[in-house]
Amino acid sequence: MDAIYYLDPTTQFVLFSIVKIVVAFVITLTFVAYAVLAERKISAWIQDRVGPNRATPFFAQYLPVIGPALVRLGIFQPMADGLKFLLKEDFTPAYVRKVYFWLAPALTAIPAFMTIAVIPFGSTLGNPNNPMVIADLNVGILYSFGIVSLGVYGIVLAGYASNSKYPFLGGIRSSAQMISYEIAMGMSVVAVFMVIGDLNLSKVVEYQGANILHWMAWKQPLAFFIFLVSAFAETNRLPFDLPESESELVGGYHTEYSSMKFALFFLGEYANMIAASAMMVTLFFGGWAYPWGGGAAQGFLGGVGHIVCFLVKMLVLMGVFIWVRWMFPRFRYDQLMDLGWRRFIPLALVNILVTALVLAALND
Amino acid sequence: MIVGLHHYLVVSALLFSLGLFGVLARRNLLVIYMSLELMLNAANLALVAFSRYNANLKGQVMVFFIITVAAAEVAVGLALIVALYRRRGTAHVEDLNSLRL
Amino acid sequence: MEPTHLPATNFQDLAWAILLLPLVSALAITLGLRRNRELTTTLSLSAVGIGFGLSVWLFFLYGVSGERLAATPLSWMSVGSLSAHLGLTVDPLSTLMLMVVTGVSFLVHVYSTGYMEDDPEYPRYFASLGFFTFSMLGIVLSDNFVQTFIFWELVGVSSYLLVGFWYEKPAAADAAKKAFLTNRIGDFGFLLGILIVWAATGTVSFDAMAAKLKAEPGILGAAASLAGVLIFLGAVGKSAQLPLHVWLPDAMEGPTPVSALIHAATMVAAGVYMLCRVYFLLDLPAAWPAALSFLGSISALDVIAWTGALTSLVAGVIAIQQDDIKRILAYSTLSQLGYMVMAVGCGGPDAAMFHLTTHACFKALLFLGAGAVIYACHHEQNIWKMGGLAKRMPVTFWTFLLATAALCGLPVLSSGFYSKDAIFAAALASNRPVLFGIGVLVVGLTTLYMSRLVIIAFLGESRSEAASHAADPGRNMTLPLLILAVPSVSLGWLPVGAYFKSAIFPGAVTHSAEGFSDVFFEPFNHSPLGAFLGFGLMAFGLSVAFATYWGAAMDPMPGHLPRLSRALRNRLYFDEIYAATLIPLHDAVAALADWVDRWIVQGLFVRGISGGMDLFGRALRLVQTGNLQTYAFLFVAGVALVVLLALK
Amino acid sequence: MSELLPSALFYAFAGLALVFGFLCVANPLSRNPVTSAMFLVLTIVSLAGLYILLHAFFLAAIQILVYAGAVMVLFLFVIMLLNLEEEERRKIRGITLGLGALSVAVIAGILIRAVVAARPSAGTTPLVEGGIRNLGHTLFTLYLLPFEAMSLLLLVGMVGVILLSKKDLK
Repeated sequence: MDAIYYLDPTTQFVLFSIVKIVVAFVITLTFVAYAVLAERKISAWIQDRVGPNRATPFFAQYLPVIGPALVRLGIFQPMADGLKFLLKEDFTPAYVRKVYFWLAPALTAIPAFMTIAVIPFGSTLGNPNNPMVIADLNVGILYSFGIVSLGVYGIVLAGYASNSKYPFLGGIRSSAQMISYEIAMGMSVVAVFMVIGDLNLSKVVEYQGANILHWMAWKQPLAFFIFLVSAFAETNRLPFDLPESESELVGGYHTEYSSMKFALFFLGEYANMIAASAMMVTLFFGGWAYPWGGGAAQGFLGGVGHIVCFLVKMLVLMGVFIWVRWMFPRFRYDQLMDLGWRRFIPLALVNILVTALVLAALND
Repeated sequence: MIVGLHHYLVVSALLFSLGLFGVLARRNLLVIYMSLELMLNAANLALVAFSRYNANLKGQVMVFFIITVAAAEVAVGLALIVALYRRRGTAHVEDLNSLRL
Repeated sequence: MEPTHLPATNFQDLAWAILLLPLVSALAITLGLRRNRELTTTLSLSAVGIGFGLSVWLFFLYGVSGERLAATPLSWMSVGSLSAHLGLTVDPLSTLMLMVVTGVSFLVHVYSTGYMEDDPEYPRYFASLGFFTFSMLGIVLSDNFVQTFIFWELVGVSSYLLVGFWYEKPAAADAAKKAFLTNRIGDFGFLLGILIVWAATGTVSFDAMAAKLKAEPGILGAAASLAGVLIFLGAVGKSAQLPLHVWLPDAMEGPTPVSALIHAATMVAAGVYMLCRVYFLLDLPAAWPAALSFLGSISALDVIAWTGALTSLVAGVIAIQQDDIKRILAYSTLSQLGYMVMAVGCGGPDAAMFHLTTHACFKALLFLGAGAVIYACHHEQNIWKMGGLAKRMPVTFWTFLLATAALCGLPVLSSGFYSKDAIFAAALASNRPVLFGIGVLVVGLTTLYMSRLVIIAFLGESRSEAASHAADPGRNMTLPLLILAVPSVSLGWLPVGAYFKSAIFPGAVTHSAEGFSDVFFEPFNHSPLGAFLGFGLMAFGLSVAFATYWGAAMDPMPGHLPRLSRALRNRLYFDEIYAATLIPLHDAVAALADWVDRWIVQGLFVRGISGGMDLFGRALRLVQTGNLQTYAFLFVAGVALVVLLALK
Repeated sequence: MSELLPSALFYAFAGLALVFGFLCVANPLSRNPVTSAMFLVLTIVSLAGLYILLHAFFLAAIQILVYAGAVMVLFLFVIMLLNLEEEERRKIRGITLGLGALSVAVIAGILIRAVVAARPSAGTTPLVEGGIRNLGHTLFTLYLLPFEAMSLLLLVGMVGVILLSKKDLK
């Protein structure tokens, strides 16, 4: 292991970065898979059903006790789903614009993964020069907003490429919705950064690190609320899942997609959910810090502890996402726009103003 | 070879020329408009490069303003194009020659 | 005495408040209250009323003590050596004048609430009245020529609005236009005069100008008399002196309270006030530029004095044969203004101001009385259709009689006696016996036509249905009459003349009356010749009037002296002469100017240039393809050229 | 390696920007406006990369956020709404194309000559950091008035667009 430390810093940096990227990517993908399962299970519980409990690989039956329990929990369901997506016929309709039809799903999934790059998901693993964040940018939040804003392209292009009216309308709706809520989202965060005084997400975590009382969720509840609701809109989740509202637009922008390309949209949605949760954890719930505080980890185990803490917080928020989906009715489109433009943006502006005034008063 | 100011300026000049070519050669009003944006971006690049190599933030402030103006300008320009399209049913410059005397 | 420049103190606020209150009310009425009569009344009455209260306060605070204060001027513009500012002077002259203006204005406002009661344009009337009051106060308070001129013109505008208030009547609209245009002639001269003075002294501020003149008496050089006469020309227009007097009788087409305010008490007095304000500029030895050297030793004051005297005489003569009650009063106003101007010319601006003050009271009273009569007789203005009003309108009659006495200069019991005598004294003191003679003669004329008016309109039998049912108007119209009657009678008993003397000539020795006989019979002691002669001529005029008109059913004069009567009834053909001479001349000049404008300016220059451009444009038009990208290409080519040139 | 990396990145980003820019304005394969727009997005992203190399982090973020995220989406919207594909059906005139290319080549030549003639002092130590703190400070002190004017401009633009987008435009 020590051999690494004899390399020059740039090489070290590149090496570490590659490792972090790969690990984060794998973990995110796993989370996506199991988020789908969680969604199905939670919806089942809410609807007083059992949920998926049959998929089982051949070896599971040989495990005593644990095997049937795992099957009952549906642990193997994601594998079955994945396999199904891969093996289904990949059908491309005749009149689509082929290049964009292929490009769109990829463009939906990629930004979500790229957002994760700036999120500090842990302190260190013992080496203070190697923080647990892929890119420690000093304009971190702007970067993530920029990337998120690129997410619109996938949807717009999907709508455009399908060359069919329902996907087209879905695409237009969805992109208008995302652009609108991006503004509210961005503005809500401004207040947070005014309090902290830095755009670097690591600094944000540091600021909240002392203990649970320093979490921004308490200091900027309005910002948190706006961010949370906007995140629902940004990820096209219920109660804002108009772009894909089955009852009106068949399936929205992904109506014409099937098989793996459809799976990519699916993947993108869940990855977006993960990214949004991770972002909220970082911005409002102290990131990797324990609720009782404690600075950067000293050893390897401490670092792992922080990562676990981060993941737990993130899972709770993911739970909220899923829970909300099965609890609230869908908004009408005009209500959605009204909420975004006429409620949230002014509210966020007021929040900024009040924050500025309070800060100015405190500084004097 | 160390990358210096003139490298950026050459890139900027080339991009600018590309945008200019788009403006002169393309016939679709929207594409012409995009080419204009490209020219604007080329200018921005030059400004940022100057700002960096002259140790002066003013260039970057200018770019900030240019981006802001560009956003407003694009919004208004596209609205005009849409209005024009609604009236004339075309966005093709060769069909838009009512200024001819 | 140099004015004391004080920092912002209450006198300044007071002066500004007095000036701006009427404007505020006028604006508020114009902008917001065009339909609300009650609010209009309250607002304009309180604006002027408060203004009057403040004026009285200001008078007792500063006027009586003789202090001269100048409010810190607000710089308004500065062009080259001309720096104009808005400044207010508070000195004895302006404080007393403020009281006169706001006081009469207030009474006229009160009176108007009755007189104009039924008019559908009631709010517009009060807005114009407020605007006029504001403009007039501006002249009174102004401390420099530019500001005076501005407010001078504002007075012209507001008077235009008021004279032409009933613009649907062609006569009223024409009269307003005539007043405005006639005034323009005078204002033109006034402006020239201001420019000459400014060019010579380099300042437009009265105080600075006076100081410079004191330090260097010959500063105006050869233009001294010319400047004086030109400035006087402004007063000729505004105070309706001889060649430009024609507008005032016609201006009687306006509502009668307006006549009382504008054409008796304030606006026409503005000319006299201005002359007194700049008296130091007029009282200079004769000096004419070479082109006018034939005028020799005639000084500006001589011109002024003679103009005033002639106006006084001519107007008095014309008044004898007028039948319209308001026109009689208008000519009498002309005659009295002539007195004032003559007094200024005779070196007695204090006498002029004295007469201005008393005249303001009794002439306003006369007009308001006339208004009451007209109101009672259903807008009948011909005195031959009245008669016997004394019994039916006692309040109006008695107040009118008192004012008539004051106008004629009834000894002791009228204010006019004292002020006129001061003028005669000034004429004698300046060694101008002819002018003195004219002045005294006019007393007789005045008595003659005023007695004629009173005898025909108020005494005898009613000559018309309307007159036989006339009655005193309501209290809001009689009250101003009664109030105005008090100063009309008693103002002469106060040392107003001495007050003005010390105001205009600071440090002058003033004769102060003490004791009963000295106070009441002061003119008989002070200048007995004028007093006795005037009294005698007054008695003569009165007896002639009674002999001629007592019991007469119609005017006997056209029967006995047909030619003279016709000439007088036609106002000595002034309007006709103007129509035959000046107006064709003016039309010819206008036609020439029109020709130049049409063919030279418009044709050669404007059309020529535009035609050339058009031709050029037609040539350039060939380049226009209407193709966006061609334009872009040309543009880029141009830019490339510029860049190339810049790189060289 | 630490000197090599920025140079390599510069050439990579600059090359990408130029290639994408070329494909945006003169794509030989497709004259679909959507393609142009997508390549313009890529050019913009490459330029953002160059900005980062120039340490203008804030501008890089803004470039992506505003240009790629908002402006170009707007373009796509309009293209989709108008459904513009007619250009594909028109034939190009060789003369125009040639003339355009020629004039552009001239301009490019002039500009590059100007750059070379000016001979900017290459390789000076870069000094400023275009981080949000520095930029914000400059913006809110020295350029406060232009900044406010800009906000007004945006408002005017917004009102103008709303007015222009009305259906019954006279």
